Amino acid sequence: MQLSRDDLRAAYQRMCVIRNFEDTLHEEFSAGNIPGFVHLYAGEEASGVGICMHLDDRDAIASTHRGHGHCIAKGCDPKAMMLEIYGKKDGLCGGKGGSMHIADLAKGMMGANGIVGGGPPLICGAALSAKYLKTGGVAIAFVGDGASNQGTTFESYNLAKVWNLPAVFVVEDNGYAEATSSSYSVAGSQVERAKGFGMPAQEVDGHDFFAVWEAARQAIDRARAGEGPSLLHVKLNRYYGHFEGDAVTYKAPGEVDKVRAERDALKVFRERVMETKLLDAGELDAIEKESQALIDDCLAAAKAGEMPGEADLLTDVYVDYKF
Amino acid sequence: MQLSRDDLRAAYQRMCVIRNFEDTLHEEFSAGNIPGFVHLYAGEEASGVGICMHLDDRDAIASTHRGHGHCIAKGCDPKAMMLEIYGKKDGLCGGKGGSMHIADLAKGMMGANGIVGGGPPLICGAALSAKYLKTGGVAIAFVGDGASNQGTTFESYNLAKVWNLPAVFVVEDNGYAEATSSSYSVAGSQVERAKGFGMPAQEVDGHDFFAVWEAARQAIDRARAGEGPSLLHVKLNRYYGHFEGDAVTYKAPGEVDKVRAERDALKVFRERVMETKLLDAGELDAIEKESQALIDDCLAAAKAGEMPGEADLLTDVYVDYKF
Amino acid sequence: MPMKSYRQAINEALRQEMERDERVIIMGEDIAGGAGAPGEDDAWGGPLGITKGLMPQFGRERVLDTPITESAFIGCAAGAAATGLRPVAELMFVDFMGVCFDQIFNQAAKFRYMFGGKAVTPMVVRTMYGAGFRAASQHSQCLYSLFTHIPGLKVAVPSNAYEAKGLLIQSIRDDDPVIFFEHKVMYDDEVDVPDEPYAIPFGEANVTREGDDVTMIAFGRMVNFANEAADNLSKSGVTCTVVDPRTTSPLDKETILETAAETGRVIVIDEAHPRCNMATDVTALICEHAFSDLKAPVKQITGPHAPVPFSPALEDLYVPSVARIEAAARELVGKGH
Amino acid sequence: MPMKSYRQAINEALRQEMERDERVIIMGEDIAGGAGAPGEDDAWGGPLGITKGLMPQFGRERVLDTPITESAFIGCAAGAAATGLRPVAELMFVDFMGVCFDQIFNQAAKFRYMFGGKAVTPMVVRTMYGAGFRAASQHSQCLYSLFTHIPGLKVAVPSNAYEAKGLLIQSIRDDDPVIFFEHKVMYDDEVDVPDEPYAIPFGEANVTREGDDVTMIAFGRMVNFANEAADNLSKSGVTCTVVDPRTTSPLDKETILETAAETGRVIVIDEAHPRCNMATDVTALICEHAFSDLKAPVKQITGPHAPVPFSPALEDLYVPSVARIEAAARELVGKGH
Ligand SMILES: Cc1ncc(C[n+]2csc(CCOP(=O)(O)OP(=O)(O)O)c2C)c(N)n1
Ligand SMILES: Cc1ncc(C[n+]2csc(CCOP(=O)(O)OP(=O)(O)O)c2C)c(N)n1
Ligand SMILES: [Mg+2]
Ligand SMILES: [Mg+2]
Repeated sequence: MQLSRDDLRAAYQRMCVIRNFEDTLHEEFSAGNIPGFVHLYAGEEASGVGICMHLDDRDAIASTHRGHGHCIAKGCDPKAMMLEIYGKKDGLCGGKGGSMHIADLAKGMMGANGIVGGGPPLICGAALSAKYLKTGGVAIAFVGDGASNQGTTFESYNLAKVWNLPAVFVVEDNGYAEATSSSYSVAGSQVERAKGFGMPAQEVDGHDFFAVWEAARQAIDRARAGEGPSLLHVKLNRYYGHFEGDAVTYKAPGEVDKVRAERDALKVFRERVMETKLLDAGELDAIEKESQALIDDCLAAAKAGEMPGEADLLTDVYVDYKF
Repeated sequence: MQLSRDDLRAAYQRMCVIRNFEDTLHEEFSAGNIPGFVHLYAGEEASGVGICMHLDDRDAIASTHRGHGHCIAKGCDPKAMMLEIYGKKDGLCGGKGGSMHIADLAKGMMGANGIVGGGPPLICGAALSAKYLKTGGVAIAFVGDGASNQGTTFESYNLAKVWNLPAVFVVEDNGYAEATSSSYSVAGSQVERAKGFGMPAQEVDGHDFFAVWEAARQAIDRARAGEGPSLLHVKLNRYYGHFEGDAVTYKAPGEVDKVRAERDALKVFRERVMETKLLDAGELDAIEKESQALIDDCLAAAKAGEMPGEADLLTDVYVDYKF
Repeated sequence: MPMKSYRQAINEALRQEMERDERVIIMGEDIAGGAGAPGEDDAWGGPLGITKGLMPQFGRERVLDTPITESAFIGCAAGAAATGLRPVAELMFVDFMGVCFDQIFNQAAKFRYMFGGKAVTPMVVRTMYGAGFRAASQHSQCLYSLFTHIPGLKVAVPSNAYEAKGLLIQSIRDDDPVIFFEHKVMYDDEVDVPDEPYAIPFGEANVTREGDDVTMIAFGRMVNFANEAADNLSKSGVTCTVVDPRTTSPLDKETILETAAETGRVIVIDEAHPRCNMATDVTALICEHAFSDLKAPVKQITGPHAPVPFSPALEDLYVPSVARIEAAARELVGKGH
Repeated sequence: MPMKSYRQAINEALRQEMERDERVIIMGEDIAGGAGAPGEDDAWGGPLGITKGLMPQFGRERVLDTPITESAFIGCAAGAAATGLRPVAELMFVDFMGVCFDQIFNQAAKFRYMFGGKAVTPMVVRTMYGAGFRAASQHSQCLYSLFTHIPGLKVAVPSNAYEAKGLLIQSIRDDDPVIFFEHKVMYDDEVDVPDEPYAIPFGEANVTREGDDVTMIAFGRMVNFANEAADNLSKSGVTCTVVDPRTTSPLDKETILETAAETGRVIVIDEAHPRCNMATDVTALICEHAFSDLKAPVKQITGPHAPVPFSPALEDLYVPSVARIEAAARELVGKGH
């Protein structure tokens, strides 16, 4: 299977939207316009997009606290997401979830998650549904390097393998869990751990959309073919703090700047498709402009949106309940 | 380091005591003389004894629901244990714990455990104490093949390695977790899983005391030398049901009889030491007799012992508490 | 009507719902038993044989034996429920909640609210609770108050086989996550149970005795203790109303407040530890909303603030007894105006 | 006396106890921060900087950054406590209890009883709770009632910086497992806090206001709301007694019952969800043991039976307010005989 020019346009468009979305939130948070905990995905775009390019609405993903990029990659509406992050009534979750709980089950987006390691068990469930209902769907759990040490994650590896579920575990290793280096917190290696459970696994350069896309294709095809779960260890970098407000003093001076300059996922993609003459500068510039315009529009809508009120406080707790 | 004749006598004595203890409980349970859940260690003696021979009171072990053998191997008083299993006031835990919660902290026996996977985190703590207080002690977590799938177990592997703790994880794989075969429930392999966390690991024949003893020596010496945790995958068989009352229909007809006949840990030991002329039949027979006599005595004491009463019900909840 | 045990009633409810709806699947440790083993298949049906016979009828596709991995399989049930199935997961003993509570209370229970009403999570967690089995501190707890505290969960505590069948069928048909509490010492207790499927609605208490002197509100196994106490008391002319709320969440406040008001003398009986439990919950409800009708202080009868002991001698002292309930009732009728 | 923030008071308590006793160690995720990283060490001191500065003073041997592995490190703390250390583990948010509760409630809490009184487990779990931080459903819960239900645990809920220092020092010196609840929105709130170490005994309530008309019993952050309400009410001639129990387990029943009896009109204020919480616990206590002194029904003010919403507009409606407390008090003084 090959990437068409349309695929490439779509991929670049999604990566740009994520980048603009996160850059905008970064400014907005610094300006004091957003409350709560906000974890940005900027720098990691090639992973979410490279993987979700292979998915459609019958496929499910479980995300993390750093979920905006996964949501956009899986097809959630950026405007409804932005409204949600501003706590507005017309947000994707009516303002009740916020950044850490954005979800859109109709799109197979099973939620960002405030609990590190919360997603993998859920993805075993989505994979079980797909297998039992024979939808042909697959289910993908995104976990960070930190989450890769949580017991729920290991249990899910084992259960997915024991039941031969159509699941893929994607360890997005940005080198840090909060202020802790994965070189400290992760004993052994992600690939060896997966092999300990009898799962195929491979390491991938998360700055290279094409590498992620190809590795994901193999893992997802394998799952769809009924050949069981596997793991991708995607190495990448986050550009901003763990959450907004983090001064990031634990990283080396210039550590992020160097990555931005030399291995930025969007730049790498842009150069590659221009070299190979698949897309030209004009097309790429146009996508970047559209994307920025889209996000400006989302932001305006989010700021203008109305807040939920008293009538919304106690709804949606149950489908029905005799209070 | 070599096993002296005294060591061999002590080893055989402990294995016989465990076997007699468990055989006696099996009869007593069948006769309706013991209440609750009782999980017997018969058949697995070479593991507990082969490992605990290397330990003294500064060393800690965490056991499982199948804890009698570990307790005896670690030096707990069989009479106080038997009294406990009968719920008597003079039991090792005053009758409050019973078979699933026998413990003797003074002997470094941190408790049987009713929670599968409950022990490994505790053993990280005992190992941390030993390391921090520089006692030279090591800490051993026993887990079954079933417990090897519990998240708490994996987390403990990682934490022990990250902190380079003097710990050893012993997976006692008797092929079954209740009525479920480990060939179904355990994806991958115990040794590969350990390697996934960067831990040395090896598989051992749990019917062969000498093989267990030697493998344990290496793992425990490594831990004492500050070289960190490792794992032993001990393959063995349980002779009775998962708990007393289990009809064991899930095993193949004759499966256990064959092991008893061909690979019984006590028989294998006895033959080996006689072949190599380390102990003679007379010595071994004497040990067997003493052991049976000891257990008969324990049983009589347990039956004669008095029950705890009202005054004991609410004590020992706290060190002190303003009710 | 045929007599059936609590065990049979639960098995029948599962079987009938699985026959009715293909989306109903069940999972847990050895709920069939024999997975991967050379001997008999369906060897266990759970440690106490509750699910025996379901795997042969429905196959391993719908009756899933799990590894010992509560976080993964309870979370799996939640994820499957959110994506079109109606899983019934067995948490063998509620005492094991400590290794999987997150998937229940932060995931399944909160999906609907966090996601703005877009999630539906029709899962059931069947679990064993209660003392009296000589199972010691880690296999004898009640703990339903912990689940009752959590918005988004429903909690059923059936008091006999009839209640168990009807409440389990409702639990499976319910579109919200339900925690279903089975008392381990009641599995052999028999009452009349209809063969055909029936659902008992949540939040509708059952008044099992009617009297004028004392109102007893009890949960699960304690309902039977209250009934026995009421029957004994009636012989000496003290008549009691006994209320079985059936579900702790939702709670039938109306029936509790009405029956409390009728006698003005109330005893709440809860096998659980005394702090922040259902006895305090119901007592507080009555004292805030039926205060003026009370003729005497509400009396709480619960287990002690101590773990459950192993020794039969101690455990028999530990569990609230019929005698304690009778004595409290006699004391109460003497009290007040 | 110097003014110190809740944050500083907690940091100071930890530092002074670590200076006093070598066996005191602390562990948690990024409680120092920077482990294995190329940049600044002690980069965080926890996500909100509570433990900042301790690692440089005591070193990584006593200030242990953990992987994200709550079951392993909380269990590790329990095991270390049972073998001679006095660990203080940080469970960053109490909402994360679902991945590690077993090691707290089945292991640490039950060792002593299960082992017949032979175990001593001097561990502390420090944890953040409460709404108001725009942290949404999985980072805003109270949940102390769940720990209060468990025999073997002690539970401290400090209401300000002074209380926090004294109660944390007592928690560390205490020989039983203690769960120490820190309200995340109070870290910057300052009051007078002595420089020298002091311990506030458990189970001894603090009466922060004395009055004749209404008794308010509140927990943690809500104590400050009750004080403010009482001060406002006094301007219009309604005087209130405010009680801060300080610990929910043990609970100072005497002071609660005495102060309830004195006014006969009681409001219990608990930020938590309404079911099986501390409001029901205290209300039930009063209604069973101070019934005849009550002039009106006990009023409970709590958060709703719903997860905590993210939207600031909703969260502000969610948390009990000073205004609600005042209104309830005014209503109560009108009521009864
Ligand atoms: C169970 C649990 N423990 C701790 C936290 C606090 N926490 C939130 S994000 C995070 C770090 C996660 O690191 P990683 O998995 O590498 O993801 P990243 O932030 O790097 O994308 C931590 C410790 C949590 N939310 N849940
Ligand atoms: C957390 C938890 N889950 C389930 C159980 C029920 N249970 C008790 S023993 C057991 C099987 C354990 O198998 P294994 O670890 O292989 O030990 P074995 O019994 O073979 O010695 C199970 C499922 C439990 N006690 N705790
Ligand atoms: Mg990371
Ligand atoms: Mg086994």
